[in-house]
Amino acid sequence: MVEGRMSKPLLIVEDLRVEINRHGSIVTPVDEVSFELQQGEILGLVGESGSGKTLTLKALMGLLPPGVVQVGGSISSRSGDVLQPLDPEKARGRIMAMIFQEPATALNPLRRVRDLIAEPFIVGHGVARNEARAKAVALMRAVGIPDPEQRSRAYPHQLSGGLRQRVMIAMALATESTLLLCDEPTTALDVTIQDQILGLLVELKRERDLTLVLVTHDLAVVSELCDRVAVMYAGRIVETGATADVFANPGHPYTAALLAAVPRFEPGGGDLTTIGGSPPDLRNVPSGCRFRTRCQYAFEECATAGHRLTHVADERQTACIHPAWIERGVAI
Amino acid sequence: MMTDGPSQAYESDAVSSRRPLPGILVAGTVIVGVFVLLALLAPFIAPFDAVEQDIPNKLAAPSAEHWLGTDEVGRDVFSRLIWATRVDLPIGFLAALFPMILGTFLGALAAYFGGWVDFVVTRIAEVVQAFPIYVFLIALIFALGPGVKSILITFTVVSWVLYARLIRGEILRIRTREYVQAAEALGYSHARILTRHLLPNAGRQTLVYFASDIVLALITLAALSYFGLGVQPPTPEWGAMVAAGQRFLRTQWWLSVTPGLVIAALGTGLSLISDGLDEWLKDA
Amino acid sequence: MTALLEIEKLTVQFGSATLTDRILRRRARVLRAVDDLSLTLEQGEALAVVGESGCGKSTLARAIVGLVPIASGRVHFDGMDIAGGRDRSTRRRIQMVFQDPGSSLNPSLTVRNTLAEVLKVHSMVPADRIGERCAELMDLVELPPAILDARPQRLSGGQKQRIGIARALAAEPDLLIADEAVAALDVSVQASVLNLLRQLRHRLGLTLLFISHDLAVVRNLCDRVAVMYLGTVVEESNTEEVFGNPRHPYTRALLSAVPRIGVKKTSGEAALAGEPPSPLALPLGCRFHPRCPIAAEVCRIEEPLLESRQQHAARCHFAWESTEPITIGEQP
Amino acid sequence: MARYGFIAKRVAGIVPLLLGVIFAVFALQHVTPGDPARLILGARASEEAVEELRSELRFDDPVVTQFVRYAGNVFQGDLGRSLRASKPVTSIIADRLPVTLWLLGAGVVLSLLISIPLGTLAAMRQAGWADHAIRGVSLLGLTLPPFWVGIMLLLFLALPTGWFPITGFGDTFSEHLRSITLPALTLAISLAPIQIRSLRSAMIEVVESDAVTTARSLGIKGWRLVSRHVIPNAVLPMITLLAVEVGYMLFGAVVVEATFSLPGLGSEMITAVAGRDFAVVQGITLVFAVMVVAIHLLADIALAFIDPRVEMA
Repeated sequence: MVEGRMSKPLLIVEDLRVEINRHGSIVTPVDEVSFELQQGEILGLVGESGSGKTLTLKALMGLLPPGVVQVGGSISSRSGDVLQPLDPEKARGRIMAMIFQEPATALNPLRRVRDLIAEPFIVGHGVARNEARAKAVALMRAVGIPDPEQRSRAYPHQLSGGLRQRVMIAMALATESTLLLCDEPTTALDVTIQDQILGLLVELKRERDLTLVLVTHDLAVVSELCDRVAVMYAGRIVETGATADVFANPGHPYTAALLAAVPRFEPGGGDLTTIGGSPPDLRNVPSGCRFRTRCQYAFEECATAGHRLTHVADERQTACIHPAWIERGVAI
Repeated sequence: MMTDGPSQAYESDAVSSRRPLPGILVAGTVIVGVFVLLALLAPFIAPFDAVEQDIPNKLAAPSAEHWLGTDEVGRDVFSRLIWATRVDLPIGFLAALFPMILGTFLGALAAYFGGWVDFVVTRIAEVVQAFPIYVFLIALIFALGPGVKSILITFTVVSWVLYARLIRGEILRIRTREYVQAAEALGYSHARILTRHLLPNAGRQTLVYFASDIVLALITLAALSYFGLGVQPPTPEWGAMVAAGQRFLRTQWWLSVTPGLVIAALGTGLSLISDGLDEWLKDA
Repeated sequence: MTALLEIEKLTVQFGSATLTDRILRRRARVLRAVDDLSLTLEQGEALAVVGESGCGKSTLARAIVGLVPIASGRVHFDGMDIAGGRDRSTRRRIQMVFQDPGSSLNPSLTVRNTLAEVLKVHSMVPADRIGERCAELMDLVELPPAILDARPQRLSGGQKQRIGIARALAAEPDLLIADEAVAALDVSVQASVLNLLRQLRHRLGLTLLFISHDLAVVRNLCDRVAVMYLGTVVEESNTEEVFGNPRHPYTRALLSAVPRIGVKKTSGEAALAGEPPSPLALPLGCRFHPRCPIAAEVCRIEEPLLESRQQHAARCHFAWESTEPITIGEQP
Repeated sequence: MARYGFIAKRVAGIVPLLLGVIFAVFALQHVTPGDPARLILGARASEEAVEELRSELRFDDPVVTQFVRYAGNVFQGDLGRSLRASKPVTSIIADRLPVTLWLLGAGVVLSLLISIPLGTLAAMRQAGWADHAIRGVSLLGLTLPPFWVGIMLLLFLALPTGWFPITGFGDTFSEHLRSITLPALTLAISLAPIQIRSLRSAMIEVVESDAVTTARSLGIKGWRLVSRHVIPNAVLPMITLLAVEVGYMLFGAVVVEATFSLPGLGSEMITAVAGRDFAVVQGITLVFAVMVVAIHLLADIALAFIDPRVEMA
């Protein structure tokens, strides 16, 4: 459970639980996920494949794929000073929009770029078509697409990956939402293009006072962009806190192991530290802490302890119950 | 901090749990199995001979002796339906098997070697495809004369095209897979790459299509016999039986109705196998 | 050290003049994926080829392995010319590890079939020793022998990648080419595969050509680095030299575009503007000049040569203007 | 624009294809075992008559010469003469073609009226009972021989009610409509199952596609989502399917015409086959092939106008 410590969270997620029912066996790729999103911050949701980070995002958007269902938990959003349950059907395209991983398939191939960007203006704000197209061109300029007038008549397949992702961002901005949920927005892009797009997101956030959730597997991207980070493992958040604090001084053995496994940009090779074993099969997760079977600090109680994020310091929470690790989180 | 254990744990539970066969695949196999048994055991199951006439007892209504009555020359309809399994089932099967063999061979060659081989095969396929293929079948059987042999020849000449296109597309797709490139990097021979690395993986869709193609072949064979171009009387054949019964539709309607139901039953079994295979092989 | 592989003025192209092109007397749409490239690989070293997608690094790998035909140039392997073709025994000596664990193994063969096939075709061991050798290979890549009888779809990404390595090693190659071999893996798995590659290299005395877009990984593993841009090498030297004293503006941009843990991005400024031009229409002069921050008149007219100073080569008119080391993105 | 280039290329490609088609039709008489003239006239005809026919049809010329002559005639609109009816084949085709077109038109429209709602419903209620029922019925429908379906309609609709004529095409428009109803329904029943199955999977694929998810994430919903994002993308495979299905459709038409004794090209073809009327069989086969080629071409042109990506092909 999360106790709100900071003022004015924009979004509160409590005990989110998502299930997949496949051939009669039920797996829970997102389990007991709770976090708060503060107005104006960039929150990173980081984890390896299968950690449930993308499904968490899609549950927020109400866009879970067929066969995947949110079975528990609550999501509330703030409007003014009131917190109320979030209805994704109504919130999509009004207060929140999403940026997808694969710009090659995320854009309707049969429509011109200007119509794709103009559509949210028309649908969400009742703008007339010609005016919406003009606004679309202006947005294209704002997201750094060269020759926007000419490019606005192009079809998505005629653009490069980087430009397509800029179009995607323009579409999200056209909804005039202030909350952007980004699902691995730069994973499909080259490093110099990634650099541009991440820069664009930083700029846009500042100019338009946006709040961002960034789902990624890349710890370095989180470190570059995110104010706060939530680390996910096997469907659960195991640690949250200010990014710099968490990365400098991880409060959960999994976070620490993950950080140690990343090849650093420092001279000299040498063996990387690895995590023994592999992430659990979601059909058969260990009891208690799900990381305990791979954790060298695990002790008896890890097998029975319930999942619970404990505050160890301001803005710092960890799910680890080992005293030494709680100690580490506090000792900043 | 943490050391590298003997790498990732082996997902032993995943290995032992083989995926169950889809229910529809089992159901389809049972249905088709029954027909295969009927064909094999026809002499023991069928109460009467297939061709022996009994004119005085013609067009009899269903009775305890003749479960489905008798036809216009007094032959037992129930027995003829069973005996016809020996005709329709193997011809339908072969009329899909031969084109599959030819089409797979040509399609695989075209896709693997490309160049002029591909050019020639694709052009011929285009011409054959320009015809409504089953109408072309009628024209070809007309040219070759009716009978089982020309049916098998024409089916092969006409419907190999679908198999060739299918396998060609699959192989072109799979050729870019890294395991095929690895095989090339290892210097494997063309024959080995084709037979061990390409065909087993490209052939899944072909297998699915093969099962449904037998249905098409069965229906087409029945239609040809209905026109009098297929299996010639007095050999029992379902389509021909429908045609013969059509004259007596007002009075002995069962003569036309029952063979159609039998075709539909066998067809359903095969379609279930096709859909079941598709489901089973999809994410294998 | 002696050179195991010498590449001189290698060109690989896709597409050729079609009949219609010839009739219409128009320029054929030929894509030069590798353009006039020279590179030497010493016995026992690990050379990285880095660059962004479309720079031709994968094509280079495929040309060396013999999977794509060579348009012109010389490729000498252990003294033999292999540009025009090679016999089976030479082919065996250059093996490759691929990127995508999902497609790098034949799904219809068990692991044992896959490995035994290599041993049989090349008569690596007597027939009665094949089983034994398969077990040894599994041991080499640190997998339990029980996996030998599994089919690929039952294995995890890391396990598949190890088997891909085992398949290459079964042929006992002299040169191992790894094409983005860890790019598709999760961080923790990536670390263990990188460690494995490093160990194998030293244990078996392998020469390694490591193709990657990930500079951090390269820095961890390789002795020498060649940077590719639009089909050709723009900079090449030993790893510390390239990372610590980059002379080509593209290398510098690439290095500063890489996100790093502990460095926060605060502005929208990108290391490099724009996107690479289409390889179908290379710019005149230096191929990097349209995106280059320091491009001058000469760059638009004259293509620079790969100029070498003290075993550090760069293809830039201004590479050696000043010899002061340029440091990029210093860690705080 | 690039798409016009694509269309021009596609149209140009038709010429060699048509030549191939004409060659295949021409070859029909040469794959026939025995003397074609003897086959045409039958075993009891005199040797002189056979000889006369052979020289009249110039069967003794080299095959290439014969083909060039045949192709030349075809391009001039001469498909030969029917020996039984002693009329030009073209005039027979002109008589019979309208009936077949009626049947095809009505059959396709009916089949779409069945398959579009059912296919959409099945896709929207994926894995629900409606989906299972529709999939079950369409699977069964795939296995029913069309001639048998026709007979069943005669047995259970025409005979008890007397509303529909059992054979023939009638003379007036309303008679045509009554005569065509059951045949068209038969054709529709044999076409709809494939359409339902394809439409269902196409719709599911599109609804679950990234592009539609993106549109939904932007707050686009309801009819706008369906009309701008789902239907246009689902129509592409449907057009391809209709084009591929046309071959099966024409076979269905032949069967249905024969079952209901409709005086169209199909029943004429069966009659001609029984009467060994070579020129008529060849002519009708050729007409059917041209119809297929034309429909494939139309489908490609339609795709080129809907899908901006075709220029890449």
